[in-house]
Amino acid sequence: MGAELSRHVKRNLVAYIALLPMAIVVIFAYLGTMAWSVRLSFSSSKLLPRYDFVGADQYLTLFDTPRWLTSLGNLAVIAFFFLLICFLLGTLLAIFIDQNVRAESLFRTVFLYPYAMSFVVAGLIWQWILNPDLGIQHTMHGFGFTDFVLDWVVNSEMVLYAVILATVWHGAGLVMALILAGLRGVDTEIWRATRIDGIPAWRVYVSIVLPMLRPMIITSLVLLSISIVKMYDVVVAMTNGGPGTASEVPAKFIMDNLFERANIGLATAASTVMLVTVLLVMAPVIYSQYFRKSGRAS
Amino acid sequence: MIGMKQMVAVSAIAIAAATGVAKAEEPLKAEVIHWWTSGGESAAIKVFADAFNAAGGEWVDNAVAGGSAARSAAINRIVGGDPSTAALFNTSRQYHEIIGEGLLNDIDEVATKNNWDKVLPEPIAKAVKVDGKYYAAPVNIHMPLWIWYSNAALSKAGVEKPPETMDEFFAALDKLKAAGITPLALGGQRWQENSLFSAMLTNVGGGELWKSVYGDKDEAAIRSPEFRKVIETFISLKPYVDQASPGRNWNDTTALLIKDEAGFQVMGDWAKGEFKQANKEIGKDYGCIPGLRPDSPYVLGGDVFVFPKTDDAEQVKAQQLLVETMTSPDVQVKFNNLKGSIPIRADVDMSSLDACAQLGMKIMSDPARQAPDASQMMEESVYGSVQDIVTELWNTPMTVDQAVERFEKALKG
Amino acid sequence: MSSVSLQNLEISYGNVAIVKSLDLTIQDGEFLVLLGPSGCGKSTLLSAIGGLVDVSGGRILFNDKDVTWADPKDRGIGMVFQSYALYPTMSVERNLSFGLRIAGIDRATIDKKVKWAAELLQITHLLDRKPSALSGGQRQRVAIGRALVRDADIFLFDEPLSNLDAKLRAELRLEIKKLHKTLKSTMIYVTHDQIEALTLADRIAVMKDGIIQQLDTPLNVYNKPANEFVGSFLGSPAMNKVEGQLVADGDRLVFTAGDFRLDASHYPFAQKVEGGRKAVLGLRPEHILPAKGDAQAIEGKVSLIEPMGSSILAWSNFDGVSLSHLVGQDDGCEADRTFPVTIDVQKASFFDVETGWRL
Amino acid sequence: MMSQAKSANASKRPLTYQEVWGRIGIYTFLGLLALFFLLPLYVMLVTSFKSMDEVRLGLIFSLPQHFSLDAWVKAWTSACTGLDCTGLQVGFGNSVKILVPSVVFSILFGALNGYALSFWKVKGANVLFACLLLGSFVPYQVFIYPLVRFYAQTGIYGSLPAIVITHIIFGMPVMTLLFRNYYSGLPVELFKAARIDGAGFWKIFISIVLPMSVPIAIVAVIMQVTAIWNDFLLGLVFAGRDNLPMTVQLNNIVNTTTGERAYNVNMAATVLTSLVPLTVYLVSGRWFVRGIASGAVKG
Repeated sequence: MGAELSRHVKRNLVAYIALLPMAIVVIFAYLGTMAWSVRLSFSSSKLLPRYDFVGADQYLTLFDTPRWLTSLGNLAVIAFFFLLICFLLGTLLAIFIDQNVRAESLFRTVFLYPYAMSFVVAGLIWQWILNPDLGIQHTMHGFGFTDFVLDWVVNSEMVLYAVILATVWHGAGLVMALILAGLRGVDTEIWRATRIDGIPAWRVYVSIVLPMLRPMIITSLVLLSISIVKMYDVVVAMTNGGPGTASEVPAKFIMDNLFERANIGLATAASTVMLVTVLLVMAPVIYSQYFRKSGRAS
Repeated sequence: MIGMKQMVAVSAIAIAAATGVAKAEEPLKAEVIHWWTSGGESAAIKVFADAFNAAGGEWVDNAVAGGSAARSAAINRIVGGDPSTAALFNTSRQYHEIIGEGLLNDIDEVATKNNWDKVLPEPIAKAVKVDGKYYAAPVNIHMPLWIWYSNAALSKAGVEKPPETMDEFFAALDKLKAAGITPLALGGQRWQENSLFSAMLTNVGGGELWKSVYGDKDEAAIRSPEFRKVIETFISLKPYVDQASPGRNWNDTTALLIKDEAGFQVMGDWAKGEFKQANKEIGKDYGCIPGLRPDSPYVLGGDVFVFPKTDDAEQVKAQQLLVETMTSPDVQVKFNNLKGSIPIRADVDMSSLDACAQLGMKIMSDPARQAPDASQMMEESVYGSVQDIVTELWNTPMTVDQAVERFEKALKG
Repeated sequence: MSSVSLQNLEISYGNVAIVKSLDLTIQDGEFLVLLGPSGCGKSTLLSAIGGLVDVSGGRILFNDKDVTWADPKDRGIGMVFQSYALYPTMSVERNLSFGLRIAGIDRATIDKKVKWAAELLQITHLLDRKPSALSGGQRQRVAIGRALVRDADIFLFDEPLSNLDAKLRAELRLEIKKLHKTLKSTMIYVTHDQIEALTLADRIAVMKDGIIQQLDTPLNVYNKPANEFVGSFLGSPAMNKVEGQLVADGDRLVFTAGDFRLDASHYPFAQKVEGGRKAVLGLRPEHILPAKGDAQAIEGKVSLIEPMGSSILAWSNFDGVSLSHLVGQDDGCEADRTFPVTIDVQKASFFDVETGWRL
Repeated sequence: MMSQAKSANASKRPLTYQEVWGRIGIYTFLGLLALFFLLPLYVMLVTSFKSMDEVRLGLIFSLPQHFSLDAWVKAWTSACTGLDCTGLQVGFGNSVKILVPSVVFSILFGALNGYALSFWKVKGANVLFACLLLGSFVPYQVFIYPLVRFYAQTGIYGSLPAIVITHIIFGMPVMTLLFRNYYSGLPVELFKAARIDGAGFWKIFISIVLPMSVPIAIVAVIMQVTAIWNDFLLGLVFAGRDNLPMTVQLNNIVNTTTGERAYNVNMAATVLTSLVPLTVYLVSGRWFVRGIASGAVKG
């Protein structure tokens, strides 16, 4: 076996060398920093890393911190609605654009351009538009509709939906592009077959076409999920976590504790919790989507 | 890049060696990281830059908007081994751990020479002195808990004179509310809500409670009826705040006073800058209340510069020149006039200061009324938890009992 | 030119053995066809010969030289793929010359070779085109040309005609046969199409589950299948199979299945067979002939006829056994009538019930 | 597709009542949503053309009464960051300086990794790739401190190489995923044919695989240009004082919380900063969809 392995390596030596940068990045930049961060979560580090050992203290503190629990709850709500709305809206847009509409490229550009803007811009501008003193509410009051209320950004109950609105605006275009690309790849014979069978169009989409677009859907969900877990800039720009702690998110909790509050121990404990959560949720998805099929021969 | 840097360094040495004395005449370069990016702040820091340049230095400005962004940039560069010459911090414990790691140069030499032990107010000296050595140069004193009011708004609501006690304050709030004016302008951001709470703690609870709760973290004080009263008073302010408060920036909030749309705002003395910019005059258009009891404590906040460790003699020289120029009396007056704060030393000519600043200087001259800012009395992580409690207290229906319990947990933690 | 020898070859992906301890020697200049159903390991074996798949055991020898671990480019092979595998971003000319350019051959030689191959395959007029502008047949010619210019000693064909329509397939098949005649190189050709195998091969290796079932000339493979699998895999229309028993009737052996009886005494048994042995009778439709007044004729009742152009395939019942057989258009075979036939037992096959091997 | 078949019929015969309403429904839906999507851009643009006097009126949806380019000029040439009042133009140059090598190298590495992963057998490569993908879910913040220490030790902290390397690291998961999926859609026979033609690892990559990667490379360019250009945090931490990207200056202009907010300048600065990725989208939007359709996400 040993000889065989070395022969295998020898034959594919260049490939091994070519993958070296990736291996280095994975081992040092990703695994290394993750391990480092897990290690620090068991220390009493404040502003600078300390390498003592305090057991699970930071975790106990973490789950005794109302703001962290709020953050987790908020993330769940955001994740659910953001994924759902982004996906539904993006898919509907793609389907409608695919109906041979005029000015298709114009519509496509309009729905996709927010993705080119940064999250900071998305947060700032929507904060402005939804601000009751400046934006839509103010304008409606100016027109005489003084009972009109649109106070999402200042209302603890609704602020999460304001964040979701801004992120949907930012991300729905990407879903549209992915699904549209998928629709363009659907075999025309399928459409002919369903017309012969007399199946209504909506039924064809729901039961036949969308299941065929599974890879596109998974990819868009993966990309959206990445932005959810990392969601930080948009919240900072839009609400800075407020009112109160109503729109706090985990990445912001980590960031605040890492820099503003000089609490590396707690921050790394929080990021370890996020890491494990992501691992539990995403590992099966990534595995089934990208690794289930056995590798190809070469 | 590394190669380039070395090349430059090598050639610099070569040139220096060749020209001999040339190096001595080179200006002392000092790169300063700070977050003072607005118009007024820029004008203020320009005073430092000009003074430093005039003293033979070369000020290299590195402004990063946002205090925490600027501070983390500074810290990253310190641990990255590529520190700036100086970096701005708040007068707090933010930098104490870096001192512990031996990453800052002390400035004892300049401090001793200038007799800082005598000149500086005690809370400030305490904040910048660690293990008997000065590690940071304070450049200003901000009192973060001033109560500002709009004259026009008050008179419109029939408030005869600015309140001097809590009772009068509430009476004024009620009148304003009845007159359809927003009684209390508050920017619903964590730190602003926290300023309001601190103002209640100092004005309802008084200086002793301030020090025993935030400073000593005394359990009895936290559980005392006095502290409960502070919390109750804070909660009772909610109805006086307008609906659009959450997330509003402090300066947009001050603008409500400027436009006479609101009566009061609790804000640091930097708010003067906003009034000034809007051509409003102290006394005529607006006024400042330092406290709502005769012995209300004067909370001393402010900003300091720290000087990262370096072995480069030129840099050390530059650092000392920075301290020297920034804390000199003339520069102090000029700078603080623009910054809205008051000088760190009492031995300056106060005549050019505005009325509020002069009032502040007068109160501060009584050591009994001097009080350290909350951030100087606890670690940032603890202070962060306290701020979280305050913001939740303001924005959720938390009971007083729950609040007391959480304060105790956070402070004793 | 080169001979190829595979010794005790094993190929596996992970824990799955694709090819199991395989021995095969291909003579210099021989045209060998690897025939088998999809998934039998024939393409993998071809890739291994080409050096594109690592073997997990055994040796590969070219002209007695061990090339088991040699790089594909050092083996002196040319390969043609089912999907053509033309480089889509290069013109035909560059597709043909790519290997030569890598080998650092001078321009003049490259041009000469490309010209030669292009003329041989009649694709000279296509040299400037991109593969996307070619028809399927043209693409496959280019793919063959790419193998040609390399001066290969051994040509590997991996189902090269499977993506073409029937007419083109026949045309290119002939072309490949001519090519082999001209070049006299060793050719190894993988296919699942028995017509290609039978028409092209010097020898056919029939594979199943990574094991060579039979290695012989096309005629022998067709007429004397080594086992039930080979017998039924080759031949269209398919071979009839009847399960029954060989019983001794005096000194003769007779195959019986219910009422059906067939005298097997003239069958060339490969081994001594005792009476009472269970066996499968394999009978190709063309070996059941219309009886022309023979005494040995048996009568069957025709249930269904399928006209096949030159002849007719009839399905008849002989004493409870249903067999398909070929009849001429003028033999007067009609459904629901009886029809007499004779069975040539010398051309039949008997297989062991258990192992499937030829008796 | 169905729609095409539909419209082909439509051109021959008049639309039925139902179809007319269907078309109206489609255009109404798309039109309303287009308005929703355009609203922020509209607000940004009209605000940026207003004077401060007009901004103070607080009518963010109204058209500018006096069309003015002052805010744009100010944002570009004289908006201040501390004492440095040179506008966004310096940051623009820095951003370009960071963008070009970061995009080029991150895409090259993505392509190389994808190629090696899908055509070559390298033991353990899939495990590495899985780790890389999972790593993309970890908030950046976790990486910053150790990376600072690492760069400090190698002596490149606060330099152009540091920020470029950082972008390569953080771009690697998605880029590798993109190219790997695209390449698994290519016929493996191509690769085999090239091997027989004597091409080695690099020759196949450069002569055959890279020229075939144009559709997916466009997708990659769009995604990376957007991500890298819009980055603020990494640029601030790693780029060093002399290379601070435009977004840092935008932050300085927009996030200064003292003094009156010059919303018109802020909006002009925001639009200016978004101009590069926006242009990339406008120019290559159609290829984006096409590129994705070409198999980028076949999984």
